[in-house]
Amino acid sequence: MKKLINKPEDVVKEALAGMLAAHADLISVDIEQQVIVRKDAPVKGKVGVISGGGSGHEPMHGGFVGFGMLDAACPGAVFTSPVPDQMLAATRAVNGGAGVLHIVKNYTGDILNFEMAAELAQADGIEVESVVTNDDVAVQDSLYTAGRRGVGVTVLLEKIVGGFSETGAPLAQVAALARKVNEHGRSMGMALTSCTVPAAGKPTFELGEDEMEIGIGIHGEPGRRRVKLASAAEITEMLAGPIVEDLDLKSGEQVLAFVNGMGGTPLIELYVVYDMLNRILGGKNIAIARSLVGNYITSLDMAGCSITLLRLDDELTKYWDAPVHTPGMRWGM
Amino acid sequence: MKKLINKPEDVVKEALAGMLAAHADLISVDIEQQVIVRKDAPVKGKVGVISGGGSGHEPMHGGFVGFGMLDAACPGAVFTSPVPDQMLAATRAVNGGAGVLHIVKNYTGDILNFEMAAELAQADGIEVESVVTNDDVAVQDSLYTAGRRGVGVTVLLEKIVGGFSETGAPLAQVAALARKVNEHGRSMGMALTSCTVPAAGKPTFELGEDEMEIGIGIHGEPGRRRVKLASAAEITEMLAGPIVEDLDLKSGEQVLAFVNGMGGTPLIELYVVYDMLNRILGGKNIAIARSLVGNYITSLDMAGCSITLLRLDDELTKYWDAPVHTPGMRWGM
Amino acid sequence: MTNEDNLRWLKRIAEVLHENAAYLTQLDSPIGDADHGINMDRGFRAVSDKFPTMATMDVSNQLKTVGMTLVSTVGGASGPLYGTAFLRAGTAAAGKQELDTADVIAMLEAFLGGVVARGKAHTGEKTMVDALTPAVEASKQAQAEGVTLHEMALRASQAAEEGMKATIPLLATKGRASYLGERSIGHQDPGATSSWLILRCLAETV
Amino acid sequence: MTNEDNLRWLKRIAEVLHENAAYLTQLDSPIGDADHGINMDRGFRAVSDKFPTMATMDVSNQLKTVGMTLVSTVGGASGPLYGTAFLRAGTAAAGKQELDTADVIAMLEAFLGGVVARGKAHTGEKTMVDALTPAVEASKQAQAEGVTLHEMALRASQAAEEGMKATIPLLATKGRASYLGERSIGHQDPGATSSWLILRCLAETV
Ligand SMILES: Nc1ncnc2c1ncn2[C@@H]1O[C@H](COP(=O)(O)OP(=O)(O)O)[C@@H](O)[C@H]1O
Ligand SMILES: Nc1ncnc2c1ncn2[C@@H]1O[C@H](COP(=O)(O)OP(=O)(O)O)[C@@H](O)[C@H]1O
Ligand SMILES: [Mg+2]
Ligand SMILES: [Mg+2]
Ligand SMILES: [Mg+2]
Ligand SMILES: [Mg+2]
Repeated sequence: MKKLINKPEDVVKEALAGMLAAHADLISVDIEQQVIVRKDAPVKGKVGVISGGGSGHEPMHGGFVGFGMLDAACPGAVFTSPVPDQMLAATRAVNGGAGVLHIVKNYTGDILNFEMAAELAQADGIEVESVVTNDDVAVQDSLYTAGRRGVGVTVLLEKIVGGFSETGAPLAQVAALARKVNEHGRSMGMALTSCTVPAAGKPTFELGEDEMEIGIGIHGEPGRRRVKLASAAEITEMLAGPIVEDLDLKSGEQVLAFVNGMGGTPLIELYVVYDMLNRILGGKNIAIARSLVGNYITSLDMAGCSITLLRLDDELTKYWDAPVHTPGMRWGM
Repeated sequence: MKKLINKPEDVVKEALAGMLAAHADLISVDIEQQVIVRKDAPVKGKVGVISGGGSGHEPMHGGFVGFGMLDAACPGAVFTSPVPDQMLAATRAVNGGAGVLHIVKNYTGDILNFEMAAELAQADGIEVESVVTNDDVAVQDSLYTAGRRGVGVTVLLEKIVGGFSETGAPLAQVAALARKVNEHGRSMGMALTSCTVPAAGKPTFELGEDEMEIGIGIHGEPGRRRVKLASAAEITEMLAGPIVEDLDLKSGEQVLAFVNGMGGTPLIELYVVYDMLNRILGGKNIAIARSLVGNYITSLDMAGCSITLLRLDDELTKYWDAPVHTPGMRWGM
Repeated sequence: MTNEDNLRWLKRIAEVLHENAAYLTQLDSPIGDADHGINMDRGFRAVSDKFPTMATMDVSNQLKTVGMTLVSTVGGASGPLYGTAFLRAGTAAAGKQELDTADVIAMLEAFLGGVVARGKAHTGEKTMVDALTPAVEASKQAQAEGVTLHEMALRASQAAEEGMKATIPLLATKGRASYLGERSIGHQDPGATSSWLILRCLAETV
Repeated sequence: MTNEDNLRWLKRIAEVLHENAAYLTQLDSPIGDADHGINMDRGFRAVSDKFPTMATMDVSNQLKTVGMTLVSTVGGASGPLYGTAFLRAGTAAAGKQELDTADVIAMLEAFLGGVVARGKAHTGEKTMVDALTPAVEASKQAQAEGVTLHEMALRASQAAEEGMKATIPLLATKGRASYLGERSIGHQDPGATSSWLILRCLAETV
């Protein structure tokens, strides 16, 4: 295993210490309990917006804590959902009296732990609403799965809903907008290589030099199917096709196009994929009104990418454009 | 070779098309000639600031074109300096009457091509000053080398000098500040893996599972020496030690600390390195007043990192903090 | 089963899960995210820190302490699942100084009940439930035959092992493995495996 | 050497550099950045596009066209170096309808002069100069012996090949390879190799 780390068991805490040192103007971090809180939390009268999940997806979620996005994030061990205690601590830290929104990616572990945390917070008298993201079209949402996974849309949702929460809107409305964003977005991802969990020390799965995985999640799980390596044009089609179909995007509609790297893929390749996506959507007369290209929701050192399309309307566009100031996303201020 | 590309010979142009599609609000791109120009260029009365170099270092340089940073960038083939024609076209496009600054990384190819371009531009009657960055302490600046390479400091220089150029300062002053930034900064890099040039199709060099390269450049060249794999703490010491010594940093001084990823290393590891760096500098009572952590000057899919320290004074801090709006770096607007 | 026997069981679980951490993580690689062994080991190392203070507790509070510790330290799917399992098991054992065969069975039933209440899985979905359900049935069967506590635990462990092996041909419809669809077939479920190990430790200690 | 001979030389260079692109890039891997073959091939494919229009030009303009095309398409260190070399070579051949042995030597001297003027390298620094310098010397020696143009070109090519091989033990002090310090020793310089190939093509065509 080749990584810039010390002891595998120290990676998460040392990375948190590094984040705190680099961004002390934006966040405060409880390294022991692994909770990242916006510096000026709790913001009086504002709904607190928190999320959490396993580590290894940086900059998500901790890199999105700050004005206009998340009030707090709780990173778990690598690829392992955080525990209810962290979520409860985060919920208490950001409750400015208007209640707290839990943004939960649809994975059994995240669901069960946030569920317990919500119960505990409510027992504390804190009003909590939970919104589950499940945008991954690679998984059929049926009785035969744990349901679609929450992936790329989570990043867009945290930005848009965080921006809206700054207006002082009540919890019910903030939660409603979050559900709307999830409804409007779909994603699909692929891997050129596996990733290596530090504590495991070797790649989670083996891939041949001429193979790739289509329909992966964000935890180094193998995908829905293993196929022969293909060109960027073909890969983009494999990912964008099912998304456009599932969202039932029509000619003339506007979208936010998000090309995300899995952590080990350089920007030059992501722009090649974006070019392919732009051509495909152009051919369908679907307009890209906003875009995001880069490594935002990753799987450690995995090479690969995911595509997320979000159907835009004025409301979503307005809060996407709203000012944001976090370690991982910043504009307008 | 596993990459999200189509034909190797099309990578650069397709990535440029992707950049243009994603950032049409900021830049215009001549895909044929490979020149990226700030949308509102030439800015009347402002010194035009341009740079260029081989592709494969994204977001540098093209991702730094926009308000407060570069007016234009010319990407060459992967790891190959661009040609004088591109530099001349860029120089003409950004000349707002106050002359143009060429930011050149110290590599024979970049030097020779920019030299020819400057001669051609001056023949055109455009005032041109060239500034060469050479901050890599891994290379001894002596008769026995082509001189220190220009690496990480180039990113910081482009930001600071670009910010200063927005004040309408004359060419001589802009060039002087550029030379000062280069004087104040030093860098050193390391690789855990080689990278693969698309047109070559296989890794530039082979590294054992337990080996790493110390003192690499940004073109996948092997480093000064090959050593046994070490911990993040030891690696950070190997890189920071020579920098601190060469800059002769004293207790009580302030620096900008830049931990850069080589393209294939995920953010979580870069934050671990930043934590180690923060401890080392803390131990020497050197204060980190500003920081930058992420993939800014890369070598395709190479895993590894580089560290750059910039000795800060009020002037450098002021223009580092100045507003910037480019695809790769944005704040204050 | 006294609180001393129970503590020996818990200590043995901590040992065995530590020894099998790499194995469980390896099972979690092809159909999961390569962390089940790491998760369980992290949880029971935290439990181990509490063994000293647990010596004076009764069985019920020992089990509840384990449940709360797992919830607070494991995370993932297995944290809330095993956490709830041990909490419920503790409740079932409430007020008892010593558990007889019937009490242990009630405790195991509550353990399974906790996993099901939290995870909503039925048998055949390729989860812990597929090891725990036959174990509980076997233990009841054994009781009907009036065997010793040790014999009962042995049969429960054997039934769990068979249930675990029987997860190999199953198509996962719960948890992370379900995302693989057909590709989940042919792999042994890591959670069912840790459940078997937990019951094997019981047979080793009573 | 007529403009037709010259064009045959240039066409042969384009072929040979294309065939050797992978080889030159491989030489550029251990002590460079793995692109020399790619760079030279890109340059001479651009030159090839101009062959039709070059047929009517005299030797001087043919060589200048090559120089300008290389400057505009190669980039890297070798672009300005070979670009300047061909430009100077073209200037040396100015006004001549046909080059005799002396003219060809003057042309080669100017070629080397262009590389040196641009790159400031001396012999022994592990660059193209280490192949071109002995080649120019050998050609003068050959002329003194009054050999044929073909024989002269043959000796120049052989001298370039020896100079190229002699770069293997050298420690690079110019260009990218110099960053490797001691580690540059033991590798053949890619630029010296392309210089030899260019001269070998001359010997094949005159
Ligand atoms: N809904 C569920 N009910 C019961 N057990 C489940 C459920 N979902 C997952 N599991 C069990 O959890 C195990 C995985 O645990 P672990 O790897 O620690 O968590 P995660 O899947 O979050 O990484 C699976 O092997 C399975 O036995
Ligand atoms: N200053 C110089 N003078 C002469 N030749 C040089 C000089 N610097 C580099 N070279 C030659 O250029 C070759 C490398 O060319 P190339 O790989 O195309 O460019 P780059 O080094 O920019 O990638 C070297 O092998 C060497 O022969
Ligand atoms: Mg997990
Ligand atoms: Mg090069
Ligand atoms: Mg798991
Ligand atoms: Mg080269």
